[in-house]
Amino acid sequence: MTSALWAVEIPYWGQTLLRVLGGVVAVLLPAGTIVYVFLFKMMSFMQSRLGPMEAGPYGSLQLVAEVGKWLQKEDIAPERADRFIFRLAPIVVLASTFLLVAVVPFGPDAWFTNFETGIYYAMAVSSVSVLGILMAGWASANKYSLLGGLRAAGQLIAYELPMVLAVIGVVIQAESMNLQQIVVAQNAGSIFGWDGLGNPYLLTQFVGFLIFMIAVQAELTQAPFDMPIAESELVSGYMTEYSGFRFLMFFIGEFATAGVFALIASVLFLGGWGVPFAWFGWNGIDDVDNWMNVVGPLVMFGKMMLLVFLIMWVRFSYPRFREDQLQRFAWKFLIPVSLGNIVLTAVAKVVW
Amino acid sequence: MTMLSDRQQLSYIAAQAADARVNVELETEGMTLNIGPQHPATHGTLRIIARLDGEQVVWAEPACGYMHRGYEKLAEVRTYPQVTTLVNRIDWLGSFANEVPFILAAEQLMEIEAPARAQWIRTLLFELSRIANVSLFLGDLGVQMGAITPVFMAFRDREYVLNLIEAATGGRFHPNFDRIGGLKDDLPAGFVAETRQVMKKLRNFCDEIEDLLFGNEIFQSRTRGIGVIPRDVALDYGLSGANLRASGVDWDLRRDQRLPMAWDKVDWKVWTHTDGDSFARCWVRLQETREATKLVDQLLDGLPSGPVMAKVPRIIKVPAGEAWVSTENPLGEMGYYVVSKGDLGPFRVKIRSASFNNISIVPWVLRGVYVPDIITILASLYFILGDIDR
Amino acid sequence: MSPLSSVGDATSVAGELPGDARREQIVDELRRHLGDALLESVVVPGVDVWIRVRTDAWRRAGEVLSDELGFTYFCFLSAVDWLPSPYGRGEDDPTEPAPERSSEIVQGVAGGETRLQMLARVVHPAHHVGVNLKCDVPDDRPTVPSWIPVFAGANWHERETHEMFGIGFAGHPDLRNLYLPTDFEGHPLRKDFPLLARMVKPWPGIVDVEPMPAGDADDEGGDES
Amino acid sequence: MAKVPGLVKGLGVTFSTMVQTITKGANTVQYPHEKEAPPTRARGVIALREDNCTSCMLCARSCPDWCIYIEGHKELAPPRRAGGKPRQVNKLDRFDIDFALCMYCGICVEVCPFDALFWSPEYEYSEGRIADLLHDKTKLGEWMETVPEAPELEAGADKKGKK
Repeated sequence: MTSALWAVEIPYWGQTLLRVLGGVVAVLLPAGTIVYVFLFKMMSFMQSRLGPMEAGPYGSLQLVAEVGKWLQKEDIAPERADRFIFRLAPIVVLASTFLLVAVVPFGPDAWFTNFETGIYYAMAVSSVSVLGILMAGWASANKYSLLGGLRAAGQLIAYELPMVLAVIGVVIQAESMNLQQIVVAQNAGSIFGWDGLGNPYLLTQFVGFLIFMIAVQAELTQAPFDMPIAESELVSGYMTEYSGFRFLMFFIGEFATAGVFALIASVLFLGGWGVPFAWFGWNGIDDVDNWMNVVGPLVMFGKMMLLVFLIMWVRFSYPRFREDQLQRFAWKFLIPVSLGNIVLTAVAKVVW
Repeated sequence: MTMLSDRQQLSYIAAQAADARVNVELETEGMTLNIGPQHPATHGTLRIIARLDGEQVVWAEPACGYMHRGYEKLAEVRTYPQVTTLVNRIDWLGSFANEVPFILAAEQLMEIEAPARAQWIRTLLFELSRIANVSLFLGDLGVQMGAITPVFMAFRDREYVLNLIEAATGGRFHPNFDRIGGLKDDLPAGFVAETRQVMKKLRNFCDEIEDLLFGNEIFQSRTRGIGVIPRDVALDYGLSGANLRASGVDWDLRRDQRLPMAWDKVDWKVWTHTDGDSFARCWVRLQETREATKLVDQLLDGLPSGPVMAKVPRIIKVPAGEAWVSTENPLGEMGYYVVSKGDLGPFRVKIRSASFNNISIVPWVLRGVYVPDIITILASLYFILGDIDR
Repeated sequence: MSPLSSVGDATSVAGELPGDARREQIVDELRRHLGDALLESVVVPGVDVWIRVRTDAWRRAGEVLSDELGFTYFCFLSAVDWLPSPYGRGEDDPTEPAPERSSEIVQGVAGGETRLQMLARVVHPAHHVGVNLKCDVPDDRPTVPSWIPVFAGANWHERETHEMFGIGFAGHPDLRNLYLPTDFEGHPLRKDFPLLARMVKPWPGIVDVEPMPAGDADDEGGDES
Repeated sequence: MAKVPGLVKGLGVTFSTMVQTITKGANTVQYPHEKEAPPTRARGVIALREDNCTSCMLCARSCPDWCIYIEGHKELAPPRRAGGKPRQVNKLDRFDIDFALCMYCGICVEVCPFDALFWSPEYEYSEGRIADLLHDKTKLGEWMETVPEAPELEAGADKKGKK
């Protein structure tokens, strides 16, 4: 947030404070709404029931009740657990989400940071959560969580590769790794001259979009890939021994990461905070006028909810892969296809 | 999604099982995992002690007895009407189906036969409790493999069947409606019309589960070729019900045994499958549920009128003798060997429950499988803990 | 054994000969294979057939049935304790002296001499005919050859019968307790093992309100026990 | 139509359920606000009509769970017809059913020769303390008015009484 916005000089420490507060809001707000809208309400509707209705009108305060419940629960650590690492694990998982959101642009001037190598940073940081999960699994001295942690390690690493390769397709087409550039490229571009809809990479990079969404599903350990939290075998995988506030951190971590990955996916494939510039006659980033800084986050929120709907829809309908099928699917199918996608994009780039 | 053909999957599993045995000799320090009595995947309190090598099971053995209530001892100190209340708590999901073989055994000893209407209503309630039992299994199959939604559909549609059983007998889970010589009461008014509606709902449920679960490629890759039980091993262990029919044995007690019930008066089909793997067992159960709804429709059409209770003395003393009657319960063959010495209660009742034999094959079938497959195979064998431990 | 009405013969099902002919044929085949080891056989036309063999021919009988005669489906294996229970139905009045009960052992179908008797059932999966097999368990040394080489499924059944009746099985790999805790003494299904649930609490039906004077009590007697 | 891959059909099923729940409402009953009436034959609680009971102890004896406790004494009751000799009648002092032990099998209701016990579909009588589940004869008497009329039977039923 540049300080010129309110025509008052904000000292540097003020800016960083605003950025931190903005970051917390940008992570927790989507996480809260996702949990309420999808986990409580949409899942219940899909299962022909109404979901929580007692707490607040239509169960809207159910999340407050849940958080309150977890906060007052005792935070138990198993007796033979490696105490320090046991406590550190949820912090690491949550930290990776906050680091990830730092790079997402929400408007022409509304961004936390504007790295030149934005997407490269995002992909690197998203693999930090693997360390957190492995620490949780190993430190809680419980056979089930050990199994869960090891499965998570194998799975997350196996699915990071296709995610990165899918992103390379977008980077080639946008000729830049800076997320702001990618958004501008999508909204300012046009499809064979007709620029009524800009050029969302969803259309041209559809294969990349699918691979990215499947990889995101695996990164979040959601249904078809929820081997690490296989509740019918490993009780709840690496989170088995956690309770109270630490479990709350894992729970928020899970849904905040879903929100942030959906934000990144909407930046990469759906044109991020921008609406097609042609509608307003803009043709570059500098003549996008100021109200876009307010509308941008709302547009981002809408696109994020759409993508999280996809993730959750798949999560509530599919059974689980066995982990050797999961690995075989990643190494033998996703990675070759994403490499093929890169070749195709490169050839198309050269031709047009 | 590269789909391995069944043959490749089978050879893959066999290779894994072979080198699992090799690892034992290497004495790598495996991990003994307790899939303990308190565990989401067991229908009740079954504990499986599995010695793992990495994710693969080298040796697994269920330890049961956590739910042992000593029914055979209790049955020796109770009168006949009291034993029916005891006995419908063995397989508590299809509980009317437990009472019928015991009552038939007692009637065989007393040489009484229930009037025609009572036989038809007994068969009707028997098939209703089969639908209630197996429809829960179809939903629960999804949860065992991670899909959350099918279970809610199962419970939603099973509720209608339970309401029907409650309207007729008074109890949802423990009807206690069967008496020696007939039934306690007749059906309430409007029962027949209501049942026809519910059967339509159940058929719709079967199609939904088939679309949501059985058609799903992930589900098929998780169940095809897993836990293959060949025909002669199934017979050796005394598997029964859908587990036997899925291994290619065309045997259904409802058709192949002469019992004073109405099965031979309506036409229906026995479903079998040749693969004998987890998918075959689940598939056969799905077809059997559909067949049960058609059976109920035919039973409703041909329901004769007349009394529901034969002429039976008030205090029942079963003459001395021994009788064995077994019927095709939702879980498999459930039979009672009743020894009577002519006084108020039975002298000895041997309860042959289906899940006891179905689960005794687990040590054989779990050799060399992966940890997630333990849950898949257990889910496909479909047992109820009360049935194992009695 | 009470004669049974013709409940079965008339209707023949799935290619089954009229009941008794098929079952007679089974008994003759068995007698041909086992010779005098087959002590007694009872055929109830169209319903069931009971066969009692000598104890040492128990495994041999299983092998004959499953290999030669095709009874490959193992139904169940258990035992019966023919001693009438000294506690009755646990409904005696603790204040009065315990009522005198006969403890004379009377075996059931197909006779037998000893108190404990093995009971097993195997079925022919194609003809759908079952055979109940019995053999006496000698009182002094209650062991019986194990059926595991014949039917692999007998493993659990024998473990359960061992812990419930105390019958040893020669050749059984691991006769651990199946249901009961490992340090449980006594064999619950024996009739002389008290059912504690009915010992701890007096029977509410004992409170003796003498029956009404003859008159409006219309059933035979309210005080049967 | 072409064989829709199972994965997509599965999504279709969950989506259509969601649409149905939103449009036609869910299958669940919001218990404290709406209540589902149990069928007339539901075995909720046992009601006792005291004057029918002659404390003949048949129900207490045939209860498998031993949860019916009866105590009575003998009394002289006025003669039915004028001038007749006074009748000896069993007066009921205590008739308790311990619903913590009872398994709702219904043998007592069925075996009672004087039709003193009835089933009522009432089910909301849970207690804080388990000891309060021991209903005495006044409480059992209160349940009497919740006992519904016997439902008329299905068409083919045999009308002229069962036995």
